[in-house]
Amino acid sequence: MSDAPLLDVRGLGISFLIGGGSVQATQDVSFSVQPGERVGIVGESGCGKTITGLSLLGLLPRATTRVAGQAMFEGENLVGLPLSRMRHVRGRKISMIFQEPMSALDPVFTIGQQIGETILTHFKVDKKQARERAIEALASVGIPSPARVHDSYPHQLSGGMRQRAMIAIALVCEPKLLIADEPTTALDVTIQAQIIDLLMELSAKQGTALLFITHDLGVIAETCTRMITMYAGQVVEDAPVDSALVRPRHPYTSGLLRSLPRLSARGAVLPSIAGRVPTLRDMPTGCRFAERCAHRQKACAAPQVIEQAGAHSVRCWRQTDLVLPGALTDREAAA
Amino acid sequence: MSAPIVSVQDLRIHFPTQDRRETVKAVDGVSFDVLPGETFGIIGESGSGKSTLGRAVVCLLKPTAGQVKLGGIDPYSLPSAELRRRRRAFQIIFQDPNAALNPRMSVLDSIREPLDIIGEGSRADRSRIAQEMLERVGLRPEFGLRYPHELSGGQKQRINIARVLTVRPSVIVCDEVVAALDVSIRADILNLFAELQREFGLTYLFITHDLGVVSHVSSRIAVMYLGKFMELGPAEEIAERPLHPYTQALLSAEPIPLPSSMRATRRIILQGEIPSPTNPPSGCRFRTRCPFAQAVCASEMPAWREAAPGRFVACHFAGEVTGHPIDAHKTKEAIA
Amino acid sequence: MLANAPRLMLVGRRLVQFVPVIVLATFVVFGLLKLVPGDLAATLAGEYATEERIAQIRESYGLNDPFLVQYGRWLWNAMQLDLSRSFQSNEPVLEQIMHRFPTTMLLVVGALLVSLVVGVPLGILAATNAGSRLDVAVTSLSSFGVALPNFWLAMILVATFSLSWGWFPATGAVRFGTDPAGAIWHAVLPSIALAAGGIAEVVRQLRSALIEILSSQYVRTLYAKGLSPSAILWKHGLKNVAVTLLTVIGLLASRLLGGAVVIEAVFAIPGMGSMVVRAAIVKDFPVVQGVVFTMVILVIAINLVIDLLYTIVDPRVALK
Amino acid sequence: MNAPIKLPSGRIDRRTFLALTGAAAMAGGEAKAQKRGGTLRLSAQSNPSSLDPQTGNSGSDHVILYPLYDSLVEWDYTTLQAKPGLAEKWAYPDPSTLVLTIRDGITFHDGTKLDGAAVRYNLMRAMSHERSNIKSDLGTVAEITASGQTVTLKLKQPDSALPLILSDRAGMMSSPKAMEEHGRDYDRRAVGTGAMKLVSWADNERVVMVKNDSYWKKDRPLQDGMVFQIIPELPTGLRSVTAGQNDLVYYLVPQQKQLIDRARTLGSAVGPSLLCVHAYINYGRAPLDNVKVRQALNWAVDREEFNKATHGGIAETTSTILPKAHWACATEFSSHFSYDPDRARKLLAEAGHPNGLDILGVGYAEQLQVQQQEVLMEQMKRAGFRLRWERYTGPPTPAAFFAEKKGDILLAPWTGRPDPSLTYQLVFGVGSYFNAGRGEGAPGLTEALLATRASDDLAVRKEAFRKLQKIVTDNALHLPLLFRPELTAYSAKVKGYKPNLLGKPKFEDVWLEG
Amino acid sequence: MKSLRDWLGGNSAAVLALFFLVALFTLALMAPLIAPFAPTAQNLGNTLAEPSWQHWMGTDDLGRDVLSRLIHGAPASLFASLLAVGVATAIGVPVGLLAGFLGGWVDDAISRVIDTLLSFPGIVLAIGVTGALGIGLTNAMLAVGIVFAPGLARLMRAQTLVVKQELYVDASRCFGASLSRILLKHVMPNAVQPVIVQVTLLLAVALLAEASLSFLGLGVQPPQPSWGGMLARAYNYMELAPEQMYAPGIAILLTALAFNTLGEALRQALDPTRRRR
Repeated sequence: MSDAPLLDVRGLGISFLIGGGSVQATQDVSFSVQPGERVGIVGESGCGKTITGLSLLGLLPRATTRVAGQAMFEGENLVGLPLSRMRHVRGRKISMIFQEPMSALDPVFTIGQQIGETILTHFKVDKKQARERAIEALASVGIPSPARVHDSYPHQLSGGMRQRAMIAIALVCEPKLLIADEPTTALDVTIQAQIIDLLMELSAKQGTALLFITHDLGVIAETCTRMITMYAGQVVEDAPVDSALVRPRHPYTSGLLRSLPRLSARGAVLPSIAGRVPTLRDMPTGCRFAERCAHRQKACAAPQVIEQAGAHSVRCWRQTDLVLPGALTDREAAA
Repeated sequence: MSAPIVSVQDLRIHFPTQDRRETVKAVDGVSFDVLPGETFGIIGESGSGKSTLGRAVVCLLKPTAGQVKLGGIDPYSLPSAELRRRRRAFQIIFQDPNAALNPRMSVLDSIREPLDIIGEGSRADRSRIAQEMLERVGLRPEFGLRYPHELSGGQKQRINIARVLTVRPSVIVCDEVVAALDVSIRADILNLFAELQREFGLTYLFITHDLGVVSHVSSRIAVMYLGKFMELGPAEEIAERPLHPYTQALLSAEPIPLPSSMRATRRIILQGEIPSPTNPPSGCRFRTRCPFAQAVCASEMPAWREAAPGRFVACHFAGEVTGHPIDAHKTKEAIA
Repeated sequence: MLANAPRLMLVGRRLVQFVPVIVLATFVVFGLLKLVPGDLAATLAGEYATEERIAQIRESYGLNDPFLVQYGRWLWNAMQLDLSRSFQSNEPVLEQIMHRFPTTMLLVVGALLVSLVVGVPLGILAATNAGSRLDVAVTSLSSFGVALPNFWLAMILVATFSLSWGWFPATGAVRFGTDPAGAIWHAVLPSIALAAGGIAEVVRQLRSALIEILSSQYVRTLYAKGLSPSAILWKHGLKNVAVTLLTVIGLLASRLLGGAVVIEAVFAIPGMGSMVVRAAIVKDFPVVQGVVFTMVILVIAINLVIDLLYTIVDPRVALK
Repeated sequence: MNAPIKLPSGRIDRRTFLALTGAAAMAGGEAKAQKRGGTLRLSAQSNPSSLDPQTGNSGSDHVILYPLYDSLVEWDYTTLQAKPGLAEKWAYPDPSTLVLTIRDGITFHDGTKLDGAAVRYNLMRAMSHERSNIKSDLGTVAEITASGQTVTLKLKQPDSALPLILSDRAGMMSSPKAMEEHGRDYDRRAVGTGAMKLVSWADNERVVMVKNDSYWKKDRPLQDGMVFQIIPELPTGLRSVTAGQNDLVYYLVPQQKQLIDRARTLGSAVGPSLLCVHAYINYGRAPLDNVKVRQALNWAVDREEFNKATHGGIAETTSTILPKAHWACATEFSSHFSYDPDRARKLLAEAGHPNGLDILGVGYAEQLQVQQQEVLMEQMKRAGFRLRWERYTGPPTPAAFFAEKKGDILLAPWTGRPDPSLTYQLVFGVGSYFNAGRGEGAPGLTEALLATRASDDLAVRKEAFRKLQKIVTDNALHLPLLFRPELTAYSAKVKGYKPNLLGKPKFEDVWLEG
Repeated sequence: MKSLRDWLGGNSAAVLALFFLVALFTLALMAPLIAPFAPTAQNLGNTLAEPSWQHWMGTDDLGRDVLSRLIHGAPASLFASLLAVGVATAIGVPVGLLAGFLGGWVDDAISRVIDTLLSFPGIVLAIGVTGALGIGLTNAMLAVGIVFAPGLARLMRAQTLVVKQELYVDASRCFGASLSRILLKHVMPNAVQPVIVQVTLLLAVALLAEASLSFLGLGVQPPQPSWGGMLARAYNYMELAPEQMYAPGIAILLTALAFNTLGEALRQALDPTRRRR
């Protein structure tokens, strides 16, 4: 691991203009990704993980979005980067794949055309070379007959094949960072395993860093080395995966892990997190999780800052005094 | 052992594709019994026909062949008024809690609907029962006046549960009931299901693609693939000692949030995709992706046999294969 | 590209499908005209009518036969492309239609072109500047266009451009075959009057389709790949919106054909529209039937062409 | 010379008319000195019903038929008295025999010769062909013989109306060869002896003609060809002349006079015509079987106001079916009815309708017709008539009234016939199609009708018509309103146009300048 | 006011349109009280007069007050639109509902008829029907209604097909609900929304159709005033009094615009995806 991070996000805050006012969707999001590192962002729906990913490539609608803070990538601040510069980053330096591969591909162009145009946008090659590289890319993502798929339209492919094609598009220019936003959520579990496998293999081979956005803790555990937990627009915990799984420091991370059925005896009552995520319009000023937290104390009414302790950065003032259970059953933990 | 409350015999449900040129064999020869009070889990990937099966059990789909007996009676042998009366004991809750509620009806109206259909008692009585059910599923009374779009997914699913409970069903088919919910809500709803089962003596047919969920709630589990059952048995045994290669693959593909040190070192990664149910493979349906497939698997359909007491499986080599592929090069070994 | 086997199959299947449509359509119209109270024979006899003459006309036109016999006879002849003769003028209907067809088509095609040439750029402009003042202006204008009675616009155009300024002819039409320039010159005002609604329709549909496309997930992917906004609009946006555009063209073709009826009346254009109105009024069955037959075939043909174009523009439209 | 004719006052009397047409005739005389040629483009209001004079059924066809066909007898533009046409002379050797002498050396457009046999063929066909619409015109003819250029008609009874009947459709001669050859298609072929030969006819679009180089009349035709453009809407028709797309438009409505005058490039001619705007009355049934009600109807209408509102005040109002200029007009009845709502009310009350009477009118849905209907409604309201209208478009309108017997009155113009006896016969005759009740409107009517055809002495006939008109007026058998003046507008280059009393324009003297 | 605007999606134009229509309906209902003259009162001494203090919009060819005729024309035009759309709804909605819900050969047959009726220009059909039933406003609008019906039926069918797949319909069937209950309680209310929007938009189309037919002389029969009829008359006096065609034309334009604006606003207001936020 090199010391200079590939991506260094500091104090990223995204707000949306709605009607006359604006709402803060994420606040003070900071994290970094080292070259080749695989980082997972986990959280429930509405916690701001997807828009964080989109904001890095400037893909949020410009007219209705305001982004504060900075995101340094190879010496450039991605926040507020002029479109002309951003275009050279997109697809070339940083790529992105999305949850629903069907709607993420243009239905009226062949897979080959869609890979080809990425190549033609970023490299000075002729069409024939582009075609060759596109077929090569399709082969590299494990598509059985790449030449045929090259001339196929998205709707002619199965979900798994489409996601492979998406990955081929994303990786054809060998970017430094791949942002994968729930890339396997729409897939069956056996296909998901294939795709995860593929992503791991390719990122290792190309040295591409991976920013993996998902709600599935299992997927994070299998793919990532570091796990960032987001809650209500904030990063609440940032820690190495193994450590976070065994001994999470934030009550929310712990709650998420404990609510998984596999940890409880069959038919036993599942531990759950009571209440709901606060809405963006009435966000508590103090700890945003306090209302649902079993370990709540008076001091939680004060705004929480993220603090580093060892490998963990946690947004909870009790991080050191709480001992929270992780993703292990009692038996596993004992072993 | 008491008589099965739901008995499915060689059930087949076929329907034409959208262009009416081919036939989708969604369910193609499935037999099982559900006993009163148990939770019978069915697990399968998309296209396995598990939802179709669930709908057939509550008479939303008519069998193409075979039979579904509810409480020992074939509902389609009944006159339609009698069928409508009888089917009330067999209810279904769907994956999408939002789509299952009429957006134009208030929550209380929705919950009361089954009672309105039955038409017993005064309107006030029915409203009272509905109100009780609302509270029983953990929602405050004022929710009754709201409309579905004002509620969260978890709340909507509670309302669906409350609505079903008003008719005092004996069997509830739970079709992916927590798949659309966030992790933290999911636990709440699963807990509620468990509570209600104890309280009302319900029988569940629990359909899901999520192994974690199904093995947590079920007493018995059936594994479905391309319209057929691959394996059936007590939940622990299926989870611990799967007999069928597909079950094994499914179990190993499930991403588990364990630190790398504790993860099983080998994963079976199935090759290829799920074939189309319009044109399923000959012989064993799973053979195209099975790491252990032999010539016989293509030519002969494996029998649905009882490999051990209470454990059924459809594989020529069930028990002989235990997660160690015969044909090693077909399997990818991944180190996590 | 067009002439491959699956496409031919599609054409064949469509043609078979449309036989009942034609039969049904002409049957409905025939039945409708038959329901008409009033004595067709008396109408046909005109100013020199006598009771005897009326009875004789009834006999000679086969008006005493049962309804189904009359319709069957018409259909049998129509299948052999004999649309029989006008009751009024005794001219073969097919000839009459062939004669008037180009005039109406010039009008409809002209209006379609005007709709597209004006509507498409405005629609793109509005969609790419959605929410801006320009967009508001364009959409408001198109709202007016939809609400504008086309015959009123025609009257204003005539009053202004022909009667006051004398730029264009006030009435009539010239056959394209005999004098193309004159034909177009005559068709300018009626086409514009007819196109007002069409422009508005194109703008509205194109705008909303393009906005939807530009906010779709795959466009987000295109941005993520580093494509320039202009490449996204002109390459992906337009190819995707072509589907909508085709649908609109199909819709417009049929609507303009209908609108031509009124516009032809305002400009005294001897086209199919004025012909069918006249024939419907005097119950000249063969002519009404013939025009309906032609219009149905025309609409079907347009739809068929559009369906074929769909298969080129949108690969999702399966060719089986 | 050809500047728009300014009219001294509201209506045209006989003298003014003579003066006007005289002037026009002079202009026609000058034509010989002028350069000829040019194609005359006309706006015609309706598609011809047929170009076969015998099978056609619309009074508006004549304008288009005249250039194609010559008739055996022609008429004088101003008085409508018969004068030689294809027949250079005729005579009644006895009251029941008519002998025609056909001009020699005339050929049809197809080159065949016009002789007695051809005339006989035509007349026989008119009398017997199944699709002939003019059988009743020749109803008095018993037998026809021809030899050389002489044709002899034996009559069932004396019929002095025949010569003028032979100036109408019945006298228009078609080539027997062409009629044989084309059969039913002759409707669209037209092979006559006229100044123009038919080139093409596109239904409801245009009729194109080219000049007949071997025409028998001296110095005719003056035009190289004629094109009738069919434009049903008169305002549009006029606009087409204003905008220069056509040269001439006829059958205009008088309101358009102001427009023509305003457009300084246009010339116009206006003359009285036989076209009588009137309402037919179904006196075969209640309530209009009561003569008092019919009279009340006639007193209830303010014809002058009607004229002003709907005809620009330039029409000749009337109480009879013939205009004053006509030789057979009994002028003493021309102003018999005037506007007197009180009298009308009184008559109505006497007829047993003291609280007024509901009347259903049948009328055309065309705008200008509707305008007339609206004016009548308002006027009659004041006299106690509650008039409602049921409207139809085009030919179904008269059919609804005459064939289907809808309504009590029909507001529709009568286009007139060359011989006045035909007019009376058709409009009031027992069993006539235009007599919706089909019965005898008043005692003695049939007899009086016969008397008008008994002699070929004009003075005798005139007296017979006076008696007939008295019966019609006394019994108020229709509701005459006015004679629509024939209004024709033309561009500055059109010269030599003059109107005629029949009101169906002829263009033989018209030429184009420049 | 504010809530009305909110309900219409904050669309001020729609509020304006609604007020315009309310005013127009009021005007139509109270025409005899408001109009300064009787609409049929002729004054042949003062025809085609220019606007004056007495006649704000001048007089027509028979000296009738144009303003009064315009006001009295409103009921005819509005009634015509409502009648046509009412007929279309009465035919189209049940037919579409049945076709969509029953499916099978019923659907096939109905859909084929709908396709047929949609495949030829509506106004030709309307003219044919008017020819058949006889000239007059009611008949003309019945004709227009019949012409609109297949479009609505197709929309309703499509909607029904969507709604009948909805899970709450399945749920209701599980509770033993009868067919009629499912249709009335679930399918209708949920399928009908786009139909309501379409109906509003159709009101504008019907208004234009009425004007066209009256212009062709097939619609409202004089002396009853109608906007289309006034335009038809004005057409005859285009050279003499071109201003005659402005008032009725603008009246048609604004009314159609108001219906459209309202329809578009309803479409947005009723859009469930917007609601859910």
